[in-house]
Amino acid sequence: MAEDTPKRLTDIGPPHYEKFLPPIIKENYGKWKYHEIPRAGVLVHTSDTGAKLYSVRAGSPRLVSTKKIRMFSELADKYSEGYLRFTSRHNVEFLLTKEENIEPLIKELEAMGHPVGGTGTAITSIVHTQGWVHCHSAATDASGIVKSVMDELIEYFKEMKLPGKIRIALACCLNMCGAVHCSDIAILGIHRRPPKINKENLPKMCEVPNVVASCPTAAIRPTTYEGKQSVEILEENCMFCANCFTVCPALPLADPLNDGVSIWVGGKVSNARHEPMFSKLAIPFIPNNPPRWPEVTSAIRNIVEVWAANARKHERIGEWIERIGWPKFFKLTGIEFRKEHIDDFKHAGLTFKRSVHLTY
Amino acid sequence: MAEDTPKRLTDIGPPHYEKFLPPIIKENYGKWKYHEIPRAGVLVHTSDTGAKLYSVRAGSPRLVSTKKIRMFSELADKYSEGYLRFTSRHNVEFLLTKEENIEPLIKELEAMGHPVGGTGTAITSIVHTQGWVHCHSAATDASGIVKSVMDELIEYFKEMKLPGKIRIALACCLNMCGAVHCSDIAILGIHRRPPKINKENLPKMCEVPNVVASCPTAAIRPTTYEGKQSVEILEENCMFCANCFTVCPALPLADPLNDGVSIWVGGKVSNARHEPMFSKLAIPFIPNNPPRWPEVTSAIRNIVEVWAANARKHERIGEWIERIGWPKFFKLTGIEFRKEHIDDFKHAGLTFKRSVHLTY
Amino acid sequence: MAVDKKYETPLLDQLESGEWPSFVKEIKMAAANNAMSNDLLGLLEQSYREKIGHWKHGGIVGVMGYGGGVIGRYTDLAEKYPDISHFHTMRVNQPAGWFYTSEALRGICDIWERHGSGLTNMHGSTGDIILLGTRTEELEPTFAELTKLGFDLGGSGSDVRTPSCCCGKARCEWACYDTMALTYYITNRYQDELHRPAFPYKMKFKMAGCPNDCVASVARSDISIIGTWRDEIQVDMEQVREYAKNGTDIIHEVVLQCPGKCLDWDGKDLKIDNSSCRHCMHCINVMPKALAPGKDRGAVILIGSKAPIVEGALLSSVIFPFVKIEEPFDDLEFLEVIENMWDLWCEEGKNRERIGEFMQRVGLGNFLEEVGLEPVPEMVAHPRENPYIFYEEYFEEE
Amino acid sequence: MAVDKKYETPLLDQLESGEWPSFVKEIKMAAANNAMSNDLLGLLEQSYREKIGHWKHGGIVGVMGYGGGVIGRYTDLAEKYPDISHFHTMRVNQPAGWFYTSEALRGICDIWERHGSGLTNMHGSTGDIILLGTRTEELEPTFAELTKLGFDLGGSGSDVRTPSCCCGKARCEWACYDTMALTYYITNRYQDELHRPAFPYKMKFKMAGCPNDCVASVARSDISIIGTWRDEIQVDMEQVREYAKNGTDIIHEVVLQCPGKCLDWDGKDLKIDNSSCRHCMHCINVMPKALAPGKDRGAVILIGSKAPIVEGALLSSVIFPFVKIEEPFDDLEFLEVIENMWDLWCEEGKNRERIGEFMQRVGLGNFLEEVGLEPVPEMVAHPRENPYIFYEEYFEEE
Ligand code: SRM
Ligand code: SRM
Ligand code: SRM
Ligand code: SRM
Ligand code: SF4
Ligand code: SF4
Ligand code: SF4
Ligand code: SF4
Ligand code: SF4
Ligand code: SF4
Ligand code: SF4
Ligand code: SF4
Repeated sequence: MAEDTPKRLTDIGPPHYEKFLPPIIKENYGKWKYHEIPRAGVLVHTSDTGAKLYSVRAGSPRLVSTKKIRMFSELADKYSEGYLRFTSRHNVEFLLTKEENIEPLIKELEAMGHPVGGTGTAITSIVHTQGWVHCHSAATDASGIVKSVMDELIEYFKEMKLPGKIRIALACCLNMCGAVHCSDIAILGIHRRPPKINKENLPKMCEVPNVVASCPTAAIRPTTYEGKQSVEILEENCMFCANCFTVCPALPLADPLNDGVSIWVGGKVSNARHEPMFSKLAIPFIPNNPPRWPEVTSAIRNIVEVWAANARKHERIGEWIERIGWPKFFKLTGIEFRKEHIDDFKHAGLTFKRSVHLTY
Repeated sequence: MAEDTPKRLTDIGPPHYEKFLPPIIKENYGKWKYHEIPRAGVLVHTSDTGAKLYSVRAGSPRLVSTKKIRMFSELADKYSEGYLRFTSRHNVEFLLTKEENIEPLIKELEAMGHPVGGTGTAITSIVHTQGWVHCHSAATDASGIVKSVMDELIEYFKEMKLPGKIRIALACCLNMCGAVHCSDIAILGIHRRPPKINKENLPKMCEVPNVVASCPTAAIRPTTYEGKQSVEILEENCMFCANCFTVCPALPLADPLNDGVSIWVGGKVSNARHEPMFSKLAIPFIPNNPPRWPEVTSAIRNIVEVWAANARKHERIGEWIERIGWPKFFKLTGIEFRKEHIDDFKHAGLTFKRSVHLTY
Repeated sequence: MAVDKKYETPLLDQLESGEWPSFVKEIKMAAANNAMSNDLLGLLEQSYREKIGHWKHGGIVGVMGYGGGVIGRYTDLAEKYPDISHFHTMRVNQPAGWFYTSEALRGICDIWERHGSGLTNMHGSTGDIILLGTRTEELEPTFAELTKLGFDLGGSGSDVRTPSCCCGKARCEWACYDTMALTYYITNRYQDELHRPAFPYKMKFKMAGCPNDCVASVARSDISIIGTWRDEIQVDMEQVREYAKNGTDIIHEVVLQCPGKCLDWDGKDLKIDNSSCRHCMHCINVMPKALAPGKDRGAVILIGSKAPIVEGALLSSVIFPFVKIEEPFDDLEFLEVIENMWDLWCEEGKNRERIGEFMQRVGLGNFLEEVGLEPVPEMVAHPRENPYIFYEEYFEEE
Repeated sequence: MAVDKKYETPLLDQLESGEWPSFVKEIKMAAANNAMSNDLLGLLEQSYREKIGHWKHGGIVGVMGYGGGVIGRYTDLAEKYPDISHFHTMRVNQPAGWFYTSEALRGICDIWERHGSGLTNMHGSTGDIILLGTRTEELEPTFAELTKLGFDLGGSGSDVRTPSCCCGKARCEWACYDTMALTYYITNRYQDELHRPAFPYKMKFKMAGCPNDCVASVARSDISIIGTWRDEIQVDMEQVREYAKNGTDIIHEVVLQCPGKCLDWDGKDLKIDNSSCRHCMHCINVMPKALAPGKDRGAVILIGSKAPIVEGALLSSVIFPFVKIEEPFDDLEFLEVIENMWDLWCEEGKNRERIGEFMQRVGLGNFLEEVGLEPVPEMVAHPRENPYIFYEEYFEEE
């Protein structure tokens, strides 16, 4: 092979993480002894060796330009010997060895529009998805709601004044790429109308048996259209999940008038105290109202604040509701309980109240 | 109508209970203030008026002859002005107004072979069913096992020395007339072989569509036999529930070699502390071994005693296991965990361990 | 009349020893004078030897005009045990709370010694007096004598089953409503439904005076009526301190075991956050002299419990979170709703589908709509976890 | 190269105000020099106006020899926004734990400014570096440059998805095994499965160092590996007292919140019944200076979590209650078992059936048998409640 046609590299896997670890981490890898959180957004990890690592966490919109990444890089060069990381919830963290760098770094970050916080009992970033920015399946936008909600809750990001951890997530359709099914508060994009059948394209684009099989409620039946295999939809059996659309582009559900979001509460992932829990339906439907979705932001503020005022220390939303009971949750938040709240899917019976453990 | 053909009475309903209440109860109806249990088998209820009612509870086999009922009646005449009752668990209770009658009554009852006890944290009678005495569906006998188990546990009936309430029940087939599905310990008769098809009689005795519909696992398919509608059974789909037999006498499952009992634990009915719970499988199978089912009695004694030694005060079996975890239950009792314990029915997935809340 | 025939029963004889009262002795007691019981003894010994039952499915037998109350039974060994070729059970509706006078009991014994096996169950697990075993031709005369004595038959088949209840106000300080009065009322209100099966399947009522549920109503009745209160637990603080002094470890036995986490004890005062009390009864159970249910009492109405066949066992679930149960019972609104449910179930229920299964099949939300009840959060343990919502409302282009 | 075209974006502009960093500003920053980002801005404003997305299902696009790593995307308004007629995403496998040097980041920026939109997600919710939007013809050159820099693509489609993990031993005192090392190892062991989709559906791995599960592995990975310990919680009693002195209400904040009810505090000593500790982390979380996981550390292996489509959401469930995770990772037995599971799933799984759904469909008991695992009680929350047991053993007449 000639020198100038480089060998095409494949299957090299990701770079080894060690290349990116600051020396203090390499030296104290596995030796951390305890941590403290002197203020929102700052973690201090102390090692068995006495070494101290200061992590400064700043909010990020996750959708970041290369320009912003370069700006973060510069800050890292200036304050943390070029080392930084991102968290599992998409915040950016600078890994400092010098305590005196904390304050100036925070100043610069805030000046850049990146508030510092999100640790401990603060509200941290909202895990979210693509929305109208990139996905064909979205029933709502992702980034716009997230921005609006975080603006609304910013004080809780910057201060640690809540009773316990609270994790918010958003997914723009039932595929739930944001894995919102186990969040303290989940925002979920939903459709409310059945797919519209693109009769011309369906036979070309989709495998009818796959389409029929994709429907969890057996709402889709095979039929023929102008001599070609097609499908028909029993509208009253459809619950708008869009799984058929995922396997067949000729079955779009998006409907500007009827798409919107639902709000879910009480999920968690950690094993702390209570086992992981799924989120449960709180508000069945709020219409899309871009650019700032004010009904969504105020609904979420309400839930956060009712919880904050009533929960015991460390009690996450789901644990709090489990203690006080769902009737009380609806009463305190003023949310209306409706037929939609009552499960009617596979394990529905298990969600009925099968005891007299009631509060009045 | 002639005088001597009495009018045929129907729909008169039960006699009014007031006719059978002792005067002390009529006077203090709804006025009881508190109760005490001075010894096993004796309840003292004190009224707002200061009146005291002494109830003496004795064990009963439930299957009683009219002769025994006459003997009880005589005792009632002698000690409780002719008033007595039976409990929801089939014990007999004498309703005394004179404290000094308690001891002589107990003596006579015990001499008659009816031990006094079963209150508070004692083990009370085993709710049970017909078995081989009267039912066509039985996979085991009822009265014989109950007698054997109660003989084995008699000390716990006569004394209140357990940590909390414990309720044992028996049903001789999956119809569960003993409602064993919510008992601390349940003994359940089971078959392990599919129905044998009585080909001659089936067309005469049974409606094929009903039979097919009766099977929860769709193991039954219509077929024809000598030109008549009949059924066939996919043996590998059958889980021996006998529901087909209930609707069709031509499908018996009883099999002396393979019938027996299973043992279930951890159910409860009361709302005290924990909501009501279903019983869960502890021992999948013990062969019938009449007349005294020694493997069953010793298995139950073992469970009772391991619970007694390890539970906290008031903790029922299900609550205790919930605290210590099922792995510990199997370890402490020495019961083997097997494939049969793993649910594979409708909501099976919900019984998988979906967290790391494990004990080691 | 003494019985001559005599069976060897070496296996059953082993069940005569031991301290627990022996059913074998009972059968033998009856068998001394009763040919049916004697043949039962022989048959049962054979079952013990062979490890298999010897009863056949019952045909439909009963008393005139009734569809329920008798369980037909025949042995498959009629030649060998001719006296139990028929061995039908009569279910006699017990008095509410199972209270008796010796006189009433003797009346029943008299009848049953003349017309049946002389064997009974006191009581069946639904609650009836079970008269165990007689011939078809004895049913009508037995019935005539029973009704003369003031007793009627109970339910069987696809009808209202004999309602039963805990002793309630008759002998318990915690009864939040009058279980026996309500049971008597309901049994009489539904005499027709009880005696003449017209439902898709059986329909059981059980009344418990408080959340301790001493009749297991939540586990085994299509309609469970369980007493409760909605104001504050009544506290006699002196008596609480008395319990503490006498050795009750209030922190570990009570506070730490309260499911609502609503108790606190500082060694002097018991604090109760009644607003999150779940009405579980535990604290009251442990200290009956000190605590009592509140004064605003009533009941929770739940429906749908049953044994596992076919869809798996169910516990009853809440449909009325709180109702007052006061005379006149004729005005009780929840009974009307229950009657609506029956209409719906009769129309749309499948054969052998209990109301709990039916409700699950049509969906609780739809079920409520059909019977005219508003959904309230007390009806669910928690709202749905899955996003599969059948939205019924939507906007249309103008 | 500066972009001339300019869109009015009155709606999006409203999202530039407020304290939270604005994604609109990010798009505008990129749009200043990038025609793709600029067209994205126009398209997005239109979506905001119309309340509907404008993306079409992606066809299959990718780099040579790989089946995953690229999400094809096209707008349905290509005439109006020609620069995003193609707008494919490249998923780049992040370094374990998301640690970077500024140098490495700049390398990625350089590449993406030349070949793509200049927009990214740091990171995607599976964990990848998301390079958001480019044309088909740019895929191969971008890939070549990325690999030269030492980066490879991540997963998409029915393959092993990019594994991710919490920062573990790098920055956390509670890591019970080396999450980053294991993630690196697994990612490399399964390069082929990651790049060449051959499964019935996607297959995600997530590694969390302790039960706090800071990567939500239990909720969103087919294979969840969660650190834990099996000996005693390490206690520094002096530090416990220190917390108490400094205001931690140990009874209410710790003892009463322990799910195993295994703690007791008398004001001086914290008693722990380690035998019923559930390893929930709560007491340790509240008092990190005083308590720590034990010394005999390892992990629980769980499988099967996923989002709701089609059968409802699942959390992962235990298949190995405890394994040691120690080098050499080549010897890790549980990975072999996972490979057996894959074989079984590939053979018998339906198209688009995740392994969690598959396991439920065939039954956990059968599944274990097929992959050669013994059933242990740690695998279930509780044994079955229904009596519908498929007994496989029975006696036969001799
Ligand atoms: C940096 C990060 C891991 C990473 O590798 O990126 C991380 C880091 C820490 N987590 Fe976490 N957690 C991180 C995501 C999570 C997640 C995942 C998620 O939210 O999607 C969870 C599960 C959330 C859930 O249950 O829904 C999580 C549940 C916890 C918990 C359990 C809290 C609880 O009460 O349920 C703790 C313990 C605590 O904080 O007391 C914890 C504790 C910690 C500690 C204190 C661990 C330590 O000693 O270093 C770290 C600082 C926490 C803080 O922010 O106060 N971390 N932590 C993640 C930061 C996300 C962010 O930017 O906000
Ligand atoms: C007589 C009877 C009602 C009747 O009308 O027949 C009755 C009577 C009382 N029950 Fe009961 N219960 C009776 C069956 C039940 C049942 C039903 C059953 O077992 O099938 C239950 C539900 C059992 C379950 O949960 O599985 C029941 C759960 C309770 C409880 C809750 C205990 C718990 O911790 O779960 C109490 C409270 C207590 O004992 O502290 C209670 C308390 C009481 C009290 C103390 C009520 C009172 O103040 O009078 C009575 C004496 C109890 C005793 O035996 O110590 N009773 N009790 C029943 C006696 C049955 C027997 O012969 O043994
Ligand atoms: C006599 C009694 C058992 C006992 O020894 O106490 C009994 C006996 C029978 N029951 Fe039962 N059930 C009896 C209480 C129950 C209970 C408990 C209760 O009512 O509290 C249950 C569980 C609760 C429930 O209703 O679900 C019960 C659930 C069943 C079932 C299953 C029903 C279901 O929906 O799953 C069947 C099967 C059927 O209905 O075909 C059944 C069927 C039967 C039959 C009629 C057998 C049959 O398939 O035809 C039994 C007649 C036995 C015989 O030869 O005498 N029996 N049966 C109980 C009635 C006595 C009484 O009237 O007081
Ligand atoms: C990019 C990303 C969202 C994001 O903004 O972060 C994403 C985007 C898409 N996901 Fe996802 N998923 C992403 C993480 C997830 C997660 C979370 C996770 O991995 O931790 C989940 C939930 C967990 C799970 O796997 O169940 C998730 C569950 C789905 C599903 C539902 C799968 C299911 O079994 O229920 C689908 C539908 C499908 O596979 O056809 C889906 C499908 C899609 C597709 C490919 C749309 C489709 O139907 O073809 C989306 C492409 C959007 C686009 O245009 O770029 N995505 N998806 C995430 C991947 C980034 C990365 O590689 O780092
Ligand atoms: S949640 Fe739905 S709409 Fe949003 S990125 Fe995932 S697949 Fe697309
Ligand atoms: S949207 Fe869901 S429920 Fe409706 S037809 Fe499509 S797959 Fe079926
Ligand atoms: S449990 Fe079964 S065998 Fe026993 S009495 Fe009831 S129906 Fe008959
Ligand atoms: S016993 Fe049960 S599972 Fe077996 S064939 Fe009969 S109805 Fe079906
Ligand atoms: S249910 Fe309640 S009211 Fe009725 S007897 Fe039991 S404890 Fe008393
Ligand atoms: S009744 Fe139960 S829930 Fe209410 S305070 Fe007492 S123990 Fe707590
Ligand atoms: S999962 Fe545990 S080990 Fe990993 S970062 Fe979170 S707290 Fe630390
Ligand atoms: S780790 Fe959790 S379960 Fe274990 S002692 Fe601490 S709080 Fe209790």
